[in-house]
Amino acid sequence: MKISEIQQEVIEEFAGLGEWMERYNYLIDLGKNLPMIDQAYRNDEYLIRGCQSRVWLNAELREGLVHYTADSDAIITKGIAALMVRVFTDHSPDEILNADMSFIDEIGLKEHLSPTRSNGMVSMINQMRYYAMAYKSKLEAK
Amino acid sequence: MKISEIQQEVIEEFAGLGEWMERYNYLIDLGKNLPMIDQAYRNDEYLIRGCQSRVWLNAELREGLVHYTADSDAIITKGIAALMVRVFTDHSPDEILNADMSFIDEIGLKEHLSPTRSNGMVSMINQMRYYAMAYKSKLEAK
Amino acid sequence: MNDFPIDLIRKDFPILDQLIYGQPLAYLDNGATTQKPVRMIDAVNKIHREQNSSVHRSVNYMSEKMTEAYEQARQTVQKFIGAPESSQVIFTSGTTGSINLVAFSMGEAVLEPGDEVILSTMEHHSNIVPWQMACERYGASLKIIPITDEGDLDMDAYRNLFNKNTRMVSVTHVSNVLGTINPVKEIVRIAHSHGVPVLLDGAQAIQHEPVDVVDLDCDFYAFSGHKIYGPTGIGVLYGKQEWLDRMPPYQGGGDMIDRVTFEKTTYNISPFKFEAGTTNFIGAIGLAESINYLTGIGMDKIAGYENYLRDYATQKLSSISQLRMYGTSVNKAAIFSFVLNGIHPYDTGMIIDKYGVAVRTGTHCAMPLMQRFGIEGTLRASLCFYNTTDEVDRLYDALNKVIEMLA
Amino acid sequence: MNDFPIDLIRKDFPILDQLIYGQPLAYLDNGATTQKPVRMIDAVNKIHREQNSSVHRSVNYMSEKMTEAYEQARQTVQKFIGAPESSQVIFTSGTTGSINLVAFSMGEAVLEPGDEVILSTMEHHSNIVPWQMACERYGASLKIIPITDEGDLDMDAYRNLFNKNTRMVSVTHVSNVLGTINPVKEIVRIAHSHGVPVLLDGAQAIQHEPVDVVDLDCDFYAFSGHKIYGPTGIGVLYGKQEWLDRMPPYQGGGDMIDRVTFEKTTYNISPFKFEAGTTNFIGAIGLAESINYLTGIGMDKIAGYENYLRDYATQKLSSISQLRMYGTSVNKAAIFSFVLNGIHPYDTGMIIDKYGVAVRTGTHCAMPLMQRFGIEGTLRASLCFYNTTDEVDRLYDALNKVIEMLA
Ligand SMILES: Cc1ncc(COP(=O)(O)O)c(C=O)c1O
Ligand SMILES: Cc1ncc(COP(=O)(O)O)c(C=O)c1O
Repeated sequence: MKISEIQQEVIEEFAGLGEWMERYNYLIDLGKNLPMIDQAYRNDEYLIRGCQSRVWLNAELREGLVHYTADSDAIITKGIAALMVRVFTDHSPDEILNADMSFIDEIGLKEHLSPTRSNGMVSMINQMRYYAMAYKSKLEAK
Repeated sequence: MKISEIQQEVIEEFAGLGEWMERYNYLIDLGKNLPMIDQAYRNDEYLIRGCQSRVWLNAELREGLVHYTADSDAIITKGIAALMVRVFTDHSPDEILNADMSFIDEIGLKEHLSPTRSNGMVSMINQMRYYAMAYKSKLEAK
Repeated sequence: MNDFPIDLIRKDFPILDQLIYGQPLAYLDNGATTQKPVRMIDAVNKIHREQNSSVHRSVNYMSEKMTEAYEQARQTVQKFIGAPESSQVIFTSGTTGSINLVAFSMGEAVLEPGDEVILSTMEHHSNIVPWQMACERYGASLKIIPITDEGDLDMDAYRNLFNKNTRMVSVTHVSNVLGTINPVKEIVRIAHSHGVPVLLDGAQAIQHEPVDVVDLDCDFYAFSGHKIYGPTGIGVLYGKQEWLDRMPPYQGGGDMIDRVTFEKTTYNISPFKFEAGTTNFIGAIGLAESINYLTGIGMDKIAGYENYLRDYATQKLSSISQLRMYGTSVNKAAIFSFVLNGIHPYDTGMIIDKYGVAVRTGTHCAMPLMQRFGIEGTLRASLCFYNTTDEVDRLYDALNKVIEMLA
Repeated sequence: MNDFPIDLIRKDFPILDQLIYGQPLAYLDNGATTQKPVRMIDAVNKIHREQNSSVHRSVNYMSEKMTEAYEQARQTVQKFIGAPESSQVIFTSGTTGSINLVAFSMGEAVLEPGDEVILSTMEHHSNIVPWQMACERYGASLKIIPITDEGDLDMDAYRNLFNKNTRMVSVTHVSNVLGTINPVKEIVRIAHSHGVPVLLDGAQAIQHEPVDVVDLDCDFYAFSGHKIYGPTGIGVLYGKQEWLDRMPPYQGGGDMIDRVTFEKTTYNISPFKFEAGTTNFIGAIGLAESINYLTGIGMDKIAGYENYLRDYATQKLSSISQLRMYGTSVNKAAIFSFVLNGIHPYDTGMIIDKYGVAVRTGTHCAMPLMQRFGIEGTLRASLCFYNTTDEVDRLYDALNKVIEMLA
């Protein structure tokens, strides 16, 4: 599936949810089911700067596609991380870099993207994009 | 004449004056007639801190009374200085230190006594009092 | 506490009457910043509309009036904290600005290689980093007063930290995390017995109880306007005259000088020596209005009501068995830091926000204190005199909802 | 200038419509501080009444909104001055705060014994004293660009001041006394040809003409909120990213850190590294509103009208034969410093005040410039876009009255 298709899927899932309580419960469930990051990456090197809750992110290149794993010590943050991983993982660097971000707004999580430092989602998405850029240049250097 | 009597005299003179223009003209005349400070005292040592116009003040003890002379490079300031000298000069330190200051308010010069640094009248009056204090303790030490 | 006119008081703070996500706001984040009484709001508005003009600098009517109001504000602060002279009240940009001023200028005046500065484990970063920077500049080092599990300073350890190299003590009056009200008078007494000056960080104290700097005998006292119901960008530093005279200026600029030549500059006297450039004079006048508002109510009455709130909230929160409280001193302000077992404070904060309960989560700019307790952060509810027992109940209910959702 | 809607504009500044000693106010002291448009006044009022909450620190709804507004204000400033990134816009307490920051942190980063800093004869004390203090700390010294009798920088002399020890140039964009608009682009070009960074003091420039920091290519640009129709207690420092990365922080406190332990503290990235403690976030948002108001009119339109006023006033004032003008550059803003022959500026100022004409007298925080001209002070009328030719006429008439009274 293309990123845009997964985004559409996510938007439809959220459309079926009621007010914030249901959304949060949904995220909490996602968080609980997120395949945790390898313990080896759960350290300061993989920690994302600027989050009040700690978020760890790793990315590997697998056959030309970027494979993300993530984790957090806060469950709602972890749920959001799970959502981002689901949308972006296992796609080409180019597709990731060109992806439209408006779905975040549409599913009512925009507040989590405000440029505050207590909230690390912006940093997490930026970090995902940095990885994609890094792997893109690596691929092109070949 | 006692200080309080001179103050009363000054108040009456000012009562006869109209709006600010007449008051300023009166001060300007006073300034012009102020017997200038001895050139020897017109230097930084006798300069009063915190005036936008420069004000020099000297005081001498003459037979138990404090004799003030003053000068300024701005004419209105010089007029006000002349007024203060007229009120306070040649009185005993005690009388100067106990003098009531409300006459300044009554003659409409209160704005010149605001605690701003562009205006040195407060500093001048304080300096006159410091001299009085100094001479008082000198007299008492005898 | 039926004699505290809480309903009337809430009317003085227009911001309190609003809905957040459809729920009435319960603003319990007063440790971060406080709300503004109409009296101060209107004063600032009036200056902007009718009175604004530069202070100290011009000869015109408006400027004279503005200067008068600014110096009047200084006297209001002077009276409020019991400072002997208004020249001892310096307007700064906030507590952080005040402490940086002292750390820099006292650093220049007294710190030498090998010297020591005493802080405590419960300090806010604003009372740590400036001293670290000063110590680094002069080759001095920090000594830290440890705290007990309840969150009290270990006073015996404090006494033992002094030696012939001790040059300064800088501690908080009230902890912004634990709520502990420190025995500051005793702290000062001990320091003075070693000839060492003391700065008290009053950021969390000045708004909660009557403060008298002469009675405390502290050498410096610092606080922020925005935490005492005043504007942002304004703060106060009180200092003993002897130190203010000895300290070199911190910032250079207009108004702090006596005479400037390119070869040599001589400085003005205090407070002007420490107020370089155009100060936040409108902020200072706003702050004075907030103080006038508080003294109108009475700081003792405010303290009394806040203690009542503190007792109510202590009892209510301690009935939640999953709640672990940090800061259980018997001398405590209405500041509550806690964690719900197994639940990240950030999750808790996000959820109770949806119930209209505004708090703060994280390290509260006190990372060394977090390390002391081995935690990453807490949730902090900080109450003040416009809060109600009803709002405490709403916090309690919201926390129970969180436990339902996440435990 | 019939196309400049001066009547409408004056309505945006409620303070202008008042009587002083029974005379309509002619506020010609804009170099000291400027008046506030309703748009900014109402924005501050609204925050105080409805929105105030701490920025960057709390997880609650109000705090998120406030932080958004604060960071939005940063972007407004960024766009206004053409800064590449918002991280290059640092909120300070004012021009004085901005310059002290650079003098301290660049001092730490680059100054060593024997180094030199270039200033000019026409600098404001706020752009002299911080450098003197830094030079003293590091054993460096000042080199001064002389000026011509007209009040222009001597550019040949400037070129000759550089040597291998030159580390910094700091000059004003527009002189607060003479009105001279300095050739700052050329100044920067020359300094850069020697590898030396340049700070421009924009306190008197930013409100008068469009400024683009990328076009100027300056390394730092500093200005004050209160001089650009904004609140007091807020200022801006723009810096090139490479310098902001190299410079150590200036003040220590909350928000400027990454991690704090008593052993070692690591710092946050710019702009936060330089914004210690709770900033004047309400002031910053107010400043952004003033900027939005100005861009709504158009800075080029404002400059055009102010140039028209400048020409009118120049012609009018030069027709007074007893008037000696200081600052007669062909590149000049609407700032007029002068002395009436044989009359002390203070007397002049006091008398015209009674006619409702508000100006400033004295040294204007530029004593070295006064020494250059061998005078004790001047009277300064500083005009801006809400002033009128009518007000210039009133100044002219009042000066003639002074001459009548005192000459
Ligand atoms: C050229 C110049 N630089 C610096 C300053 C200092 O600005 P502030 O007092 O707002 O810090 C001023 C104004 O007083 C000025 O005119
Ligand atoms: C104890 C304490 N000290 C210092 C500060 C810093 O105050 P400000 O950020 O207003 O400078 C705070 C508040 O954040 C505090 O709670």
